[in-house]
Amino acid sequence: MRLTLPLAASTGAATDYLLLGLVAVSLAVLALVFGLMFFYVVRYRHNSPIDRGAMAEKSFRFEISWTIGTLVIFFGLFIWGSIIYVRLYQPPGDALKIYVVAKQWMWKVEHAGGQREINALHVPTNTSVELIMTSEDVIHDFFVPAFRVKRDVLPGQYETMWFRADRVGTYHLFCSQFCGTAHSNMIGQVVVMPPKDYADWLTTNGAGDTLADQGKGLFVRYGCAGCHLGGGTVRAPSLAGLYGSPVPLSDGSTVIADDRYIRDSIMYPKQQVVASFEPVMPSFANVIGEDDLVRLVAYIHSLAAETHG
Amino acid sequence: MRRRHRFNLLIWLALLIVAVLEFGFSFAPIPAGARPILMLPAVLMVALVALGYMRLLTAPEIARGFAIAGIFWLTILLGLAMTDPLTRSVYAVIG
Amino acid sequence: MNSLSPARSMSEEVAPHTHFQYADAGHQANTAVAGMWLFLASEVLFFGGLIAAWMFCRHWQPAGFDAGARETVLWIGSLNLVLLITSSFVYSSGLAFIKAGNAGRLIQCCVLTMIIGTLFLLLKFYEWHIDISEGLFPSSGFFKITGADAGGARMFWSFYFVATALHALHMIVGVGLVGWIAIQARRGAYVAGWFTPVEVVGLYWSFVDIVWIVLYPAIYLVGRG
Amino acid sequence: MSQIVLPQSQISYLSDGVSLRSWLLTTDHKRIGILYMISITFFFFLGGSAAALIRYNLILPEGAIQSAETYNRLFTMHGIIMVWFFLVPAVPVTIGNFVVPLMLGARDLAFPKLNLFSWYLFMAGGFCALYALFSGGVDTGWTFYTPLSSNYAQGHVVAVVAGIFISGFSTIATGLNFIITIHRLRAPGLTWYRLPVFIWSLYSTSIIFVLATPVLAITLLLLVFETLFHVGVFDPRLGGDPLLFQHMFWFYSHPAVYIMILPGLGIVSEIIPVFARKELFGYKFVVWASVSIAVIAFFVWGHHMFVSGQSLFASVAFSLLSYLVAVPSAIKVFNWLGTLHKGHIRFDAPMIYALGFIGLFTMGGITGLYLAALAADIHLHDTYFVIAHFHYIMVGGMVSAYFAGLHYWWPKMTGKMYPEMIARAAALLMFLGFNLTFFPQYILGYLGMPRRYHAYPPEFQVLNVLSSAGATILAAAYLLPLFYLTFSIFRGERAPANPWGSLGLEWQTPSPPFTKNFTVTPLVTKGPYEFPEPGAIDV
Repeated sequence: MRLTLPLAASTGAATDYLLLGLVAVSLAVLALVFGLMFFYVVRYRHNSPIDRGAMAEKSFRFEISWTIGTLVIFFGLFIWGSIIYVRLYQPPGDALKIYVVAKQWMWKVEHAGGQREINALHVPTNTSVELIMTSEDVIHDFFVPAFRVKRDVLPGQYETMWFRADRVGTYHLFCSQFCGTAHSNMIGQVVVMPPKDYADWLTTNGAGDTLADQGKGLFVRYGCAGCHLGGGTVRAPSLAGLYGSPVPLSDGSTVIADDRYIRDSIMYPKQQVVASFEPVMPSFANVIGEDDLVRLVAYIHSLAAETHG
Repeated sequence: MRRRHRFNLLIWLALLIVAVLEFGFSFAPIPAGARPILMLPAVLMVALVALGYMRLLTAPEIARGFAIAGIFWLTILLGLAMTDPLTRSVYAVIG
Repeated sequence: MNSLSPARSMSEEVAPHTHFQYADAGHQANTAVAGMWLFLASEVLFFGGLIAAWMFCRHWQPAGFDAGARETVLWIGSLNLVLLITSSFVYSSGLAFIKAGNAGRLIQCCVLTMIIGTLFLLLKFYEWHIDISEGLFPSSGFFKITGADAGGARMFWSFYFVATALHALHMIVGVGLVGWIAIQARRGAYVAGWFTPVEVVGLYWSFVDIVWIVLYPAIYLVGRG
Repeated sequence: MSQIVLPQSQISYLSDGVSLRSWLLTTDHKRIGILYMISITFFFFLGGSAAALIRYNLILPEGAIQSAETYNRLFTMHGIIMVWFFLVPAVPVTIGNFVVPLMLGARDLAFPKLNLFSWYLFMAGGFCALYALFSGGVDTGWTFYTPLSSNYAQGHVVAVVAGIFISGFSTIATGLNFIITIHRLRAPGLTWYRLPVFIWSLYSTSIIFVLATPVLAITLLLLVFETLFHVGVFDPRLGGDPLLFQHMFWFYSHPAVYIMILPGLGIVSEIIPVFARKELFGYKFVVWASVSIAVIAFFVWGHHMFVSGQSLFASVAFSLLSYLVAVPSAIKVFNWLGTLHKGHIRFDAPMIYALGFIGLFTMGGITGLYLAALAADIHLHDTYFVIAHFHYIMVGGMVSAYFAGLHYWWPKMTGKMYPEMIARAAALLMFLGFNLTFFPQYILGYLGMPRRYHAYPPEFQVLNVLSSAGATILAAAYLLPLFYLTFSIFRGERAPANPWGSLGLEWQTPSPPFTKNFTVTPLVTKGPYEFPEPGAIDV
């Protein structure tokens, strides 16, 4: 039985130090509380003849000092925890993007090259990996203890999470948000492999088109191309170079065209209308499934890469 | 007693006037984003009813305490609950 | 500490309306009024939760909410607002009458309040009838508003029905309470020196009035751009 | 008591009518407290048996109970019964109902009929929930997260929710009654700073009862509306926001945690000075810590949602506020230690429970710091670490405090003494069994075992078996008081009016008290813990 959890991601090291710090603080406090309690209880038991001397007169000084003491320690812990959290919240721009779709009760993973896997995730070492996750039904939660990361996977929107694995091996993947009958079967494996092996794995499992290529087909099939590629009668914004760039909206504000924005624009186009365009696009909610959405988003993502070079 | 009746009548008239103004303003060309300001006359009317018909000022001291507590916790509920949607998209992940 | 009760012994006789745990009628009356206020504070959070959910959802789809709100029956809502304001006024007058010992007038005011309250409810039922027959009940297969705003509009109508149903429920309880006051008053239960229940029920009635005052612009005015 | 016929005002509340009717229609706060105690005990052991089955299942990695569905229904039932039908009401409606008017020198609560009505509401809600749980059950977990609960769950979600809704009104009524009573019915001379800390903590609890419960009510109502009519408020397929449910649910359910623990803090603050024969250290700090916990409790709900997808800003804000709420709890622990310092400490059963409480509450509280630290929470959220953390607070803390209070006031309630030695043994056994059950779960959680798992990877088995073994000891320790306390009602020694040498007003009336509590309303001239010089009192 081992009582420590191996760490397989460099992004999790900071969390481990924080946990260690918390253990140190709690051991100190517990030693103080239990120590004083046992000491007093034995020393001042009612039949102990010990001289109690004068009672402590003013308690105010004590009160203020331990209130301020705890406040300072707590505030330090808050800052420490928050700094790491904020970093874990923002993936680096060059992260490898992998799409995850959760459903009762399985994980479907799709790599950018179109490789798909079920209840498993293959990632290369020393590469920042960003998971873009959504659910088809209820709330799930993608939890890899060895990476010290976890994130709820919500239906109807994208959640992202990132890590940088640095230790080859196979690790647990859990769903940690209760999601119905077979919740405890919604588990899988995260396989961390050296970049070369990962590349080999991608080729051996590379089943045909990349996500973006598949998305290109869907782009035509769902009729998006009719307006967004120009030439049609309806004027619609061009999508080339859109991904990652700021978009001015008709209400005067600006948003960054991230995965969530693109997804929302397909599902609820009237909510964030691009400035100087008519709100004519129909909603594709309940028309396009999550699997296809992922491909469309990947395709639009690839359009940005083309223009940026 | 007569004073009390006159007071009640005045509150009633004031409420009616605010209600009519509120109704009238709702036809003014207010931009869609600003239309929630139409809730403001309601706040005034609530104050009128609470102070007039519910006699909050002459109620027992603790009753005023309870009224303030209710409003305070309502503010907490509305305020803290809205911090999430109001800030959620701003920190959306940049790809 | 003004709330301290003076020393008393068990054998002491208390006034006819006073329960044994109170020092005197004034003490009990103040306590009952305070209790009702605390209950109303609780009610504020009950409807507050609804308003919070409403604001939260409207934040994501304001256009849909507005599209839904444009379908509401403005004249009934406005008329009902005037009715409720008037009923609070009438009931408060009744309270002023019993303060002067005039139980007969109190009964008249109670009956008038009940009539206005019932009228409100009847109008409300009629409004629901209109809404539902126009296909505005959010869960029905056929929903009047279609297109991009349908989702938000359905949600607006969900809130509309929950809010108005809860308010109507409070109204029904209120009418019952006012009726109970009228019956008690007829039995001569209230005199110039003791009318606590009249006061307490009045607080409740005015609160139900307040709820409508807040709901009215939220339902009928804000979205009518 | 001799054979002389006593005047009406001097009959013990227990002998003032013995018919079933005299109990079911009573408005006496003491009898209502007893009625509640019987109901609460029933729910405690019902929820406890569900827990026993959960621990039984987790002995084997593949799950000793065949079906995952059954297991899911079991932990849902355990959660719902324990939270809403035991922990939330437990101390206020039983011990609180019994001693609040006595401690205030009052003859009853402000609204006795409302008090009785609240018991009937509680029972109605309880039966509604029981019906649902036994006629098929619910598999949503006690948190009812949408859209699982609204559109995917099997079972009687609506009936269970109705039960919780109804019993919610019962707690609102109790809270309202307490607040008004504490404001209006204090004995002459009983100023705010002369109130026992237990009263202060019940006052704080009642604030949460009255102001948080209605939000739960409206949330559940919207959930039922969504379930019945399939309209979206929370369901994203219909345009709703699933996080909205979590916000509204935790607006109630986080303060509810303090509903559970605040009365426990009050009981312990009551017991420590009595058995240390020393004034409570830092009285004003302890009482204001209670009130500030009740207020800040409303600002921290978002710490249940750090990985849920709420905004970064909201997470950071809620983390800071969560640390703030930990400060008053720390203040209390230090003040209890300060009270022990230079006391004359006795080790009667209530004191052993209370000392156990200090230890377990500190361990539960300190692990809360892990979960409030944002980055650490990412790893620990929804694992057994969280389970261990809140069981340390609620079972280790609150249930220990409940037993401490039960033993402390038992002579007053029943007029009988319990067998002291068995009670001490039970207290120690409870402490040991509890730690054995829940400490391994901290490690399990750190190792990554998620909560609500019917089956788990085999490497977690050793710790799970340890935990289940502890649960067996714990179950025995909980059954002991059931037997010896029941035994004491029939065969126990007669209790004196003030067996512990306490100074509270409730000890100045006989055990058991008169129906109307006091023959003469007491006049209070000093604080609740101003013990005379040691040696002056000898019990």
